[in-house]
Order: sequence, then structure tokens, then C-alpha cells
Amino acid sequence: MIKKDIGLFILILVVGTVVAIINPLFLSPINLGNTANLVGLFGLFAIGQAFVIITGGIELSVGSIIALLGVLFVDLMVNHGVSWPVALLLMLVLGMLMGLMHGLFITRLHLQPFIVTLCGLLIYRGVARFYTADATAGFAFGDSFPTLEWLTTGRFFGVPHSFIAMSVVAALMWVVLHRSVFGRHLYAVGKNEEAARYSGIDTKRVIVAAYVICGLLTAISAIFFAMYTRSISPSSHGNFYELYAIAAAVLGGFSLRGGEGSIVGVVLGAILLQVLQNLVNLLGIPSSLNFAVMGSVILIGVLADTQFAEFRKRRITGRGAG
Amino acid sequence: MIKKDIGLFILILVVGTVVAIINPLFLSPINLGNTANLVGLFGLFAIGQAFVIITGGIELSVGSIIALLGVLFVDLMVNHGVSWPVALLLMLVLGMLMGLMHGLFITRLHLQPFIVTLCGLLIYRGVARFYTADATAGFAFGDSFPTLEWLTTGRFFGVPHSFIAMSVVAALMWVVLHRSVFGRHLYAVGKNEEAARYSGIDTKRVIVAAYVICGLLTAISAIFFAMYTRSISPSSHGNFYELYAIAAAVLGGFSLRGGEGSIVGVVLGAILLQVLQNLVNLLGIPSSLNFAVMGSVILIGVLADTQFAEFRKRRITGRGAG
Amino acid sequence: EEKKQLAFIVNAASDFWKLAEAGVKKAQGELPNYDLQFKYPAQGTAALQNALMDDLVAAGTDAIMISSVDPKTSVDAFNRIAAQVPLFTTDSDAPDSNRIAYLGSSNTAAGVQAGEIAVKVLPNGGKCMGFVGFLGADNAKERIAGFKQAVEGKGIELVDVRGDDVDFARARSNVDDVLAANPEINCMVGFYSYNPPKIYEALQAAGKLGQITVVAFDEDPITLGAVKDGSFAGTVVQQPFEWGYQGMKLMAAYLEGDKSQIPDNKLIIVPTKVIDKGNVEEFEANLKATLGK
Amino acid sequence: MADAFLQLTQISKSYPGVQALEDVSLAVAPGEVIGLVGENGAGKSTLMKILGGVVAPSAGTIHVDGVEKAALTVPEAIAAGIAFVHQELNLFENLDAAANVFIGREPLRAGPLKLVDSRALYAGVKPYFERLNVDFKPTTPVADLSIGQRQLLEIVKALSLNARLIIMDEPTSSLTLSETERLLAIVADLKAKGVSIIFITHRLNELTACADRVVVLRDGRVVGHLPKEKITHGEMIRLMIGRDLKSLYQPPAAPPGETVLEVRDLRTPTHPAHTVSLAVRKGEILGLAGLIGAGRTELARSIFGIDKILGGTILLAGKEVTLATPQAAIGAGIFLVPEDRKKSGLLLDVSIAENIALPDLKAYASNGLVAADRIRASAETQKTNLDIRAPNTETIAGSLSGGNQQKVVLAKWLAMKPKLLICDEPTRGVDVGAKTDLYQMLRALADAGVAILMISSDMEEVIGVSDRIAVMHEGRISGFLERAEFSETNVLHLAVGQGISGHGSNGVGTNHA
Ligand SMILES: Nc1ncnc2c1ncn2[C@@H]1O[C@H](COP(=O)(O)OP(=O)(O)OP(=O)(O)O)[C@@H](O)[C@H]1O
Ligand SMILES: Nc1ncnc2c1ncn2[C@@H]1O[C@H](COP(=O)(O)OP(=O)(O)OP(=O)(O)O)[C@@H](O)[C@H]1O
Ligand SMILES: [Mg+2]
Ligand SMILES: [Mg+2]
Repeated sequence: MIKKDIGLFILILVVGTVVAIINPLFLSPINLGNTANLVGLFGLFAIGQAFVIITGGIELSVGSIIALLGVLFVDLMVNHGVSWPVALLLMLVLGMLMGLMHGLFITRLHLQPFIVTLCGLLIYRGVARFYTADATAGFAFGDSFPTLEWLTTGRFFGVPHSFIAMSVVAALMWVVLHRSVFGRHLYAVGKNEEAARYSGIDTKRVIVAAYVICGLLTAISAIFFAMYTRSISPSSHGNFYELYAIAAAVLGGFSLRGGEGSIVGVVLGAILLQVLQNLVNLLGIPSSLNFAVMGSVILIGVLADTQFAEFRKRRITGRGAG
Repeated sequence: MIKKDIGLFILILVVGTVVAIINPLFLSPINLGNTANLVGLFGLFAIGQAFVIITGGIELSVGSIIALLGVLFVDLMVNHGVSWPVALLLMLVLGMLMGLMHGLFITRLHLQPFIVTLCGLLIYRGVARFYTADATAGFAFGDSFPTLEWLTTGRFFGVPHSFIAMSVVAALMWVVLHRSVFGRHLYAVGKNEEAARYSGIDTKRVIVAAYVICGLLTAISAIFFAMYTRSISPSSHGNFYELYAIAAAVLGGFSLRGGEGSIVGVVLGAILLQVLQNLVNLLGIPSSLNFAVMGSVILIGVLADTQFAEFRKRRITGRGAG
Repeated sequence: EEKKQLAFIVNAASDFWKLAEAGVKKAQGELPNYDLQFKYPAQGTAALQNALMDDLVAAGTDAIMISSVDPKTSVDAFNRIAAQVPLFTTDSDAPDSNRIAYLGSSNTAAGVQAGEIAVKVLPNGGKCMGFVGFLGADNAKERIAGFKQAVEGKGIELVDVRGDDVDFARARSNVDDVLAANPEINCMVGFYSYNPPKIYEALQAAGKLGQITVVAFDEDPITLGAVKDGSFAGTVVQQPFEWGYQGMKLMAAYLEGDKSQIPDNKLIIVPTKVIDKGNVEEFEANLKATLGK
Repeated sequence: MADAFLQLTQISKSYPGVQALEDVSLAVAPGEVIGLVGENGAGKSTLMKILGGVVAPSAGTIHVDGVEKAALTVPEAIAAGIAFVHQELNLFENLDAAANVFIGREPLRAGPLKLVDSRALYAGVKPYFERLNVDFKPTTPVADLSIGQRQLLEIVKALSLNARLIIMDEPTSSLTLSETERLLAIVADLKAKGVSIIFITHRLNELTACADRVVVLRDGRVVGHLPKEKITHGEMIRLMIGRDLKSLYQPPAAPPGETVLEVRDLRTPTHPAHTVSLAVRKGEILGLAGLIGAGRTELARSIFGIDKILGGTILLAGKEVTLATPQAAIGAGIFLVPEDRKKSGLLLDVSIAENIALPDLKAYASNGLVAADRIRASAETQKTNLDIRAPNTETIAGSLSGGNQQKVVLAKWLAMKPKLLICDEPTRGVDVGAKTDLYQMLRALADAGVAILMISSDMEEVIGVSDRIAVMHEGRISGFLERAEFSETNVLHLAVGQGISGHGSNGVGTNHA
């Protein structure tokens, strides 16, 4: 587990060093701050996704939840005069309810996670688009919520609050996943649900809890996103974010079969993805090549990692046999 | 297996009947023809995806392959004067090579299918966008390839050739999956790869073959798509198609854990998805609700199916007890 | 009861089209014998648009006006539809197809107008960075070409244009990255309607409002606000309201046999306008009135 | 005897931290039955896996018909005529029984199309099904088979290979006496046809009946050869564990107390027409015997809250309870050691310590946070108590030998304090030495006031360990036996649904409470 994380960490360092050599501005505080901000935004819901993936499930509706909650959040404040703490609380509750619903559909009605959350992806986006009649929800010019803005887009000694929020969440979730009884139960359920049930674990509750956590973290991230983009086009906001989240988790050593992965891994995965995004702009690579560069670096990185691991394993067994 | 298919079939009938009652034009030959055409286009690569899913894998690069091969196909013919049979053959070979590569990465270098094909998704789309510098590749006005056009977009007594092609492929693949030794080995590998290896099955070859088949069918579908849209915007052509394919398979009774599913199922899944698309347009539902309607119908359908199955199971055991 | 059905199909969901929708609504009020539909495709792809048109024709629509994602290469699909019902194009044209006429603005002309704003406020020249949704889309290419044409030889260079695939978070981080990586840039152009607001927010966050010249397109409220307070040099607006309104009236007239409104070159151009500090308040008031807000 | 066609020379195999085999040599001649015994983890399966081409040795050579090889692959082993009944079942649940038998070598038709010839397939398995007298059809999906039935299917698979050497790695661990006898008859039959057999088992009397010679392994080395005339129970045990064993049955310290669990007219989905009633008392070990598919496992699962019950009541200490979930059962002090360790008992890729702690994690946690050192300490205790053979408690459970895995499953529950312990085939694959230890532990638990319901297909075990035996037949209790009535014949008679002398065949037994 820890070895995998180190491999990913080295990959990030290598990529970062190469970029910094070509364009030293990569290390400028302003650029690091911007990248950290995005890592915070994406990391938040990637951690949520990680919890679901550990149980052997998948949460495809992340992007749509971010769009729907973003639209509602902005709309409540701008058009219905709801105060921001109330609106924020409402969104967090809504996110958890969505997760709860997914979890119940999966555990009580025995539907496949892929189907349930795919329907979520479709329905939430549809509702978001219908709600605004496909218009953009956004703040008017001059609309200002100083405290909320400071909380979500402010910086603390240059460190964006979104990144701080993500770090706090990651630390908390690290304890939950790697030190708590609930965390052990999550792994057990992901590795062998039947054996977990025979061991007296309430597997349904554990699975539902994973989706609720994912819903909550996604909702938090939805607020940050809404405040970052300040306007939400419900048809495109958050598109493909579920893939980002899953990719971050899988890069971080999670298996879609469940039962594997660490919080450190998924955070590193999120960092790598954002560094790759940043690199394209910083090196002036044509944005059409954006995807290709990302794909290639991921592939090469993962390849180097596994090949190195196998090489080491061979060396060890080789020695043992000698 | 067969029971599952019947449930889906009934769902399609119910949805179709409801739509036909509200708007009888649903049953007009022209509308049925249009829908059949789309079923053909989407069904082709969904069947390919099904082969990969049976092995417990996943192929995320479907949409990007359709974009890249489409761009190359059109470009070869329009700008490089390659004759269409040669271009077509080249594309099929390319599709198979991509599948081969994915398969080899997965079996020889032990990478996760999700990672390999995610990189494929990114890289192929990037290459396609770079190749045309984000411009659209398409036929100029007046460009005409009568035989090719007849083959791909023609109709036979009102039945679109794409649908016929899909039906032929489905029939062939049905034999391969459900009657041939290779098909049986696919199921075995998907359920328990280790046991399959112990049984003397060359599991790596089986897995690679599944990806190659998927690549081939995707390439065929890419040609049909290119001829249907006649222009390919590399940044958006085929976006999300992998989700469609996976959704069709999962609706059709496939499990992402592998080893389950039937060809009839995935074809029915593809039909349902297209009928839902068609329904939104035909009933004049606000297109913003498009997604929401699709999601709801799928959810309700799957729910009805599983609940009905459980009800029947209870009744049977209940009766046995009487 | 047999009302004739007219459809207006757009290329993607965006606020821009809300204005056209308002125009269509106004036309509906004046065309009680018609059923007017305003259609967003589920996603902005040519394939989906073509399928949508097929479905509409199958469902009995009598005339269609479409803003095609990709007009150049949709000619055959257009001709297939045009063989069944009268077809009009808007926003972007397919002159080689059998469409009845094009109604809309000229993106090249709009690009030129934007370039002229830049020339006016940057007499000593400058280095510009562009931001856009889809680099390969026709409207983007025409606007970029128009802009380049206008600044040619005036010491102003459009260094690069960054695409974001209509992902607002990317649109914003693209601007952030340029601010971090390209200190030589002193002018920015937002080619799609949501790009200028993202430029505004990024500049605001970096404390660089007013230090970098911004040329905008379209009439996002943030854009207008920025023009008003002088942060933006100006914006080029089309008149989508007129497209919706005039387009529907045009189709209704055509169906009733009145072909007099179709000019010989089949192009009905609704001119674009430059909005700057001088006329922004008046424009904003008009806009509010049309949208009924 | 004919010359050996297969020769293993100085084979060694090491895993990280474990020397599984060291300098093992073995020759196999046509038509001989070789018994292979040894404690759990002695290296028996590893040696056989090398023969079957599943793992490669670290050192040594293999000669097949005089051709030297460093290692075999699975296809090479099959080509050499070596068939394998794996200790851990390796079947495909998504295929039917016949398809599993012929997997990897399906009969073909339609020439180059390579279609499966289903007719030949089903016809092909039929003789074997008849020969083993199995109670399911070739078309039955494997997902619907019980463990015992699956084991029979594995045997069919090996027989159908028409091999010249069949390796049977604990083929009888889930079989009852009658199936075992049928298998031993088949072994004799095969031997007569010149087929060689390597027979691994922990039920040593099976070897007394069928083996020509016995090879004993200890800690990866060959520690003894026994020619046919010297194959005795005692001799094998002495070589295996280096000491004698005490007799199996240990009487309870005190007469049984009040009834802990009573089941009244319980009906389960598989046998909905029949009801089960039984009672287990404090301090007693109630054996539950029956043929394969008699419904014992299902009864246990129903009591434990895994399967829904169709009717009947469960009383705990005289009070009616509903145990809808395993959590409820565990909360009430009812524990189940499941039959299928791979599927329901273990997290295979997790350490021994984590597996043992899993059911009772809260006990190792304060404020919801788990204390890893407490887990390790408790696991160490269990490892010593049960003699789990592994380098340490951090060893991954999946890398353990079959018997040691079983011990880990037991350890999960022994670390807690049950009121009623249901053990479903608790010693499946456990070696004789460890079995004795285990029986002692069960007895100690019983003496400490725990009621124990022990489901077992091992006749020796049922008769040797129980204080009382209940026998099931097709979903109902066909009779109870008191110690005085214990005998193989009596158990068998009840198991096939016949009565025994002086006892009503449908007798639900007197209520002892
Ligand atoms: N894949 C593996 N990785 C690490 N160690 C292993 C692996 N497979 C087996 N071992 C170890 O090798 C030793 C021999 O195991 P093996 O399965 O051959 O024992 P066995 O004699 O068959 O025991 P049993 O009677 O319990 O089945 C054991 O200590 C086991 O833990
Ligand atoms: N998962 C399952 N699904 C369907 N049927 C099953 C399942 N497991 C067992 N059965 C069937 O239920 C019946 C009772 O099986 P059970 O396992 O309870 O018997 P048992 O007495 O424990 O026998 P065994 O020695 O084979 O374990 C058998 O006929 C078996 O085929
Ligand atoms: Mg073994
Ligand atoms: Mg059993």
C-alpha cells in the first residue's frame, strides 16, 4: 500500500521537476496556489469516490450532483434570498440524502451500483437543466457574499482554502479509513462481502454509509466549485468529473473490485491529474493535445511503477531461492 | 439469463406502447427506420463492449476510438485520395490493433483495464484533435462515394443497413459467445481467472481476443458513424459513448465483475436506450429533461424487473411450502 | 386544432440562446395559429442534432430553423431534411445546402469589430491571449480570423487561443495559468459568452483588473458590468433575440406562401454591435426589458 | 511393479519466509496408489501443484517418461496425463455442472468454427455421474450446488480426463461415509486399470483401505515411507507428528445443563415441506450428521440469520427470538463457523491477525479507533493455541495451507465468548494432530458452559466427539442417538431415512430440557 503511494509520489516529483526545468514559473507561488486550489476542489470529491470504490461500488453521478447542487445553491441565495449558511447546510444535507438514496437502492433493492448511479447521473443533470430551463445560474455583477467568498476562495498565506479544506477532510478520512472500526469494515465488505456478513458486520449499513460520505464530500466540493466558477451552466458544469474522480482513485492504487486503496493514494492521484492539466498550459502545449499528454504521462507512470515493482519482486524471490 | 432478457423485452414493449399511444407517429416507418439506424450504430460497439465486460474488464476508449478512426477514415479518403475499400480495411485493422494493444497491456504488463483504456480514451481523443487541429473533418459538398454510402447509410426495404449489419454481427457473436468453445472460455475467465488457468485455458489469449473483438466492432461502428454524421468534430464526436455501451450491457444483464450476460441482453439494452432518446424527441418533452426521463425510465424499469423477479422467487418457494 | 409546428434548434444549452428563446416567445404571441418549439439537443454534437431533426420531422414539424454545430459537413443531413420540410439556418450557415435562407450575424464581421476595439485601446500594440470553448468550431474560427484580420499590422499579436471544451472550471483555470505563466500578455479576448466573466474573475482574484485590456463577446451580465466599470474595453454582441423573433415570423410567412422576405443571396444578416462604456447602460436596459426581468 | 513413468528429484519450493518443500523425491509407477500424509502446511498441496503445473519449483527436476523438465505448465501436465482434484474448489459458478467437467477441453463440432458439441458434452459426463451416483443433473448450475456436491463434481472432472495419474488433494473432506466408500471403490477400480493415484487425506483410515504405500511429509521434507503392510493409523500419526495421540472422546466434566437453543418446526426454502426441531443444551456437544445435501448447512445458516426462515420458531434460553441478521445472532451469543472458508470464512488477501479480529473489532478499539497491537497480541495467542503454521500473524491468509486457513476461521470465533457455537464441518482439511487439539478446545468450551452444535460429515468425528447425535435426512431430523446407541450403522441408517432398531425413525427425540 505504502509502496504504491511512494511510486506515485515519485512520479509527481519527476513530472514536476521536468516541468519546472522547462518553465520555472511552474514553481511560482501564484501557479502553485492555483494548482493547489484545483487539487482541493477535485480532491474533495475524489476522496468521496474512494470510499465508494473501496466497497466495490462506483459513483457515476458525482459530476451531475456538483451541477445540481451548484445550481440550487446559487439560485437559493441569488433568487430566493436564502442566507448562505442555510443554503450551504441545505446542500450538504441534500448531498447526503442523494448518497443515502443510492446506498439504499443498492443494498435494499439489490440494484447494481453502476445502474443506480448512472440513473443518478442522468436524472440530476436533467433536473438541473430543467430547473434553470438550461440557463446559466450565476451571481449578478456585484453580488457579493464576503464571508462565504473568503471561506471558499480565500487564501491563507497563499494557500487556497479549498486546499486546506481538502487537507483537513483527507486527514479526517485517513483516520476513518485506516484507523477506525468502520474503516476496517469497509475494507472487509469490499474484499469479501459474504465473509464480512458472516463475521457479523452489518454490510448494508457499511455500504450505505460509504455512499453517504461520498454524497457529503461531493456536496462540499459542489459549493467550492460554485464559488470558484461563480456561474453554472447546468448542461456542462461537472461533466466527466466522475471519470476524474475514478481515475484519481485508480491511479492512487484503488481497484474497482473493491477492498484496496489508501487516502494518501487518492490524494496523490488527484494531485497528479491537476499537475498534468497545469503542465499543458504552462508549457504552451496546444490545448488539443491536452488529453493526449495526460493519457501518455499516466500510462508511462503506471507502467514504470508496475514494472519497477515486478522487477523488485523478482529480485527478492531470486535471492530467496539462491 | 433468458428470464432477464424477457424482462427487458417487456420493458421495451411497455415503453414503446405508451409512446405509440401518446404519439402514433412513433410507429411510422420513417421513425422506426431512424431509430433502427441508431440502434444499429450503437448496438455494434455495445456488443464489442459486452465481450470485454464478460472478462471482467472495461473498455473506456470506445468513444475516442470512434472519433479517431472516423477522422482518419474521412481524411484518408477526402484529403489523401485513398480509395474507400483500402481506407475501410485500414480502419478495421487499426481498431483491432488498438484492441490488441489494450489486451497486451492488461495481460502482459498487468495494468488495470480501467487505467489502460482510460489512457486510451485520453490519448486517442487527443491525437484526433491534434490531427485536425481541432477542426472538423468532413466531406466537402459534392463529395460522393456511392457504393460506400449505399453500404453504410442505405436501406433495404426501409431497414437501414446499419441495423442489418448490427443484426448480422449480433447473430455471429451470439454463436461465438453462446455456442463456441471460445465463448465458454470467456465466461470461465470472467468468473474465475485463476481456475481457468488451472483448467489449461490460455487466459491471456482469451482476454486479448475479447479486446480485439471489441476494437474490431468499434471500428466497424466508427465507419458507420462517420458516414452517418459525414463530419467529425474530434472534440465531441463519440463523447460518452463508452457510457452508453456499458449502460446497454449492464441493462442487458451483464455484471461489471465479469462472467455474466448474453448477446440478446446487450442488444435489447441498446434498443431501450435508443427508444428512450427517441421518446423524448417524439413526445415534445423539453430537451432539458431528456436525461432525466432516460434516467427515470431506466431506473423504474430495472427496479420493476428485479422486484418482479424477487416476487416470483418468493412465490415459488412459498408455493413449494404449501 | 391542426396547428402548424415550427422548431428552432440550437447547438448547445447556453444563456445566449435564452435571448433567442425570448424572441421565439414574442413571436408565439403574434402567431396564434402556430406551435413554436425551442429545442436544445442533449449534447452539442452534429449526430444528435441530425437525429433530433429526423425525429421532429417524423413527429410532424412543418419547418425548422437550426443553429448547426457543424454546418459545413452536415450538408447531406440538411438536404435530407430540406427535401421534407422548409429548412433555415441561423447562427452558422451551410450555403451549399438546400436550406431556404440564413438568418443571423456574420461571425467574421464580429471578430473584426472586436479587433477594432483592441486597436483603439492599444495604440502601442500588445500581446493578446484568446480563450474559447471549442477551438475547432466554425464560429470560433471565424471570430478568431476576423480578430486577426483587424489587428494585422497594428502591432497587436494574438499569441494563442486556449480551448476549454465549455468546462467553466477549465475556462477559469486557463486564465489563471496564463496569468501565472505568461507575464508578457497585456490583453485578453474572451470569444465565447462565458469566457469574459472567467477572465474578469481571474483578474479580480489576481488583483489585475484594469491592468490588462480585455475584449469580450456577447452580453453576459458580468461582461456588461465589467464594461460599465471600465474593466473591459468593450464587447461585441449579436442580436439573438432578433434571430428567434424574425426567424419564426419568417418561417410562418414562408409556409403561408410569402417568399418576398428571402433576398436573392439568401442571407438575412442581423448586424452585430459594439458595446462600450458609452452605450452599455442603454443596452442593458433594453436587454432587461426583452427578457422581462 | 512396472517402472516409474514420473520421477520428481530433489524438489524444493520456497515462498517468502516459508520453505514449503525441501529435497523431496518421489517416483510414481503405473497402477499404484500412493497415500500422501502430513500435518497442515507440511507441503502436500505444494508438491502436487508442482506436478499439476500450477506452481514451479525453486529447485529440482521432473522426469516425465524419461524427459527431464525444470517445471511443468498446466497444459504440459494435462498432456502428460496428470489430472487434479484441487483441495480448494475451482469451479465456475456461472456454468453448469457438465460444462465445468469439460472446461478447457470441450468436445467440438463444426470443424474450424470450434463450436461446443453440447450433446457429446452431456453424454460424456453421464457415465461418471452414474458411477459416482451424484444427486444433481449435468445441467444443474454449479451456483446451486452445496460444497459436498461440488467436491463430487471435481472428482468427476478428474475421472473424465482418463489420465494415467490422478492427484486427489483431500477429495473426501466434505464427503460423507457412503460417498467416500464409493470413491474408494472407484480408486480400486482405476488401479486395476493401471491408473496411478496420489491420495492426500487427513482421514487416515481411508489410506489403510486403499493405499499401496504411504509417503509422509513433515515441514517440507519426506520423513517416512510406509509399505502396504505397515500402513496403520498409529504408524502414520507417529511419523506425521512425532508422538501418539490420545483417544478422541473426552467425556464432559458435568452433565448437560438447561436448554440454550431450541428450534421448533423450522422450515427452510430448500426443503419447505419438512420441519426441523432440535434442542442443544448447555455444556453438550450435539453432533449433526447426514448425507450431502441433507440440509444441515442450511439449518445452520437459518439459525444464524443468513437465510430467511419460512416458518417455525427459535427459542433462546426458553424465550422466542427472531434472528433476522447475523448481527442479531451474534448479539444473542450465537456464532457460526461456516462451511465454505474461501467464500464465507476468510478475507483471503488480508493478514491472519486482521481476519481473527474481524468479528469482534469493537473489542480491540477505543473511541472507534482500532488498536493494532491489541489485535496482534490476541492473534498471537490464537496462533499458538490452535497451532496455526505461519511465519507470523501478519501472513496473508490466502497463502496458508488449507488446514491452516480452517484454523484461522475457527480462531475468529474462539477469541469471543459464545453461548452457542455452530461449527459447520469444523475440521475440514485439518490434520489429525490439530484435530485432537481442536476437539479438546471444543470440549473445554462446552465444559465452560457453551452449547455446541457440530455439523460434520466425518463419521469418526461425529461418533468420537459428540455427546449426542442428531441425524438429518432430506430436510428433517430423522432421529437422535444417545452415546450408547452410537455406531456407524445407526448413523447411516438414519441418514438414508431408515429407522434403527428400537428407535422410531421419525422420532424427534425426547425433550431433554
Ligand atoms: N502462495 C503461497 N505464498 C506463500 N506461502 C505459501 C503459498 N502457498 C503455500 N504456502 C506455504 O507453503 C506451505 C505448504 O503449504 P501446502 O498448501 O503445501 O500444505 P499442505 O500440506 O497441503 O497442508 P494442508 O493439509 O493444510 O492442506 C505452508 O506453510 C503454506 O503457508
Ligand atoms: N447457494 C445455494 N443455492 C441453491 N441451492 C443450494 C445452495 N446451497 C445449497 N443448496 C442446496 O440446498 C440443499 C441443502 O444443502 P446443504 O448445504 O444445506 O446440505 P448439507 O447437509 O450441509 O450438505 P453438504 O454436506 O453438501 O454441505 C442441497 O440440495 C443443495 O443443492
Ligand atoms: Mg493442502
Ligand atoms: Mg453442508
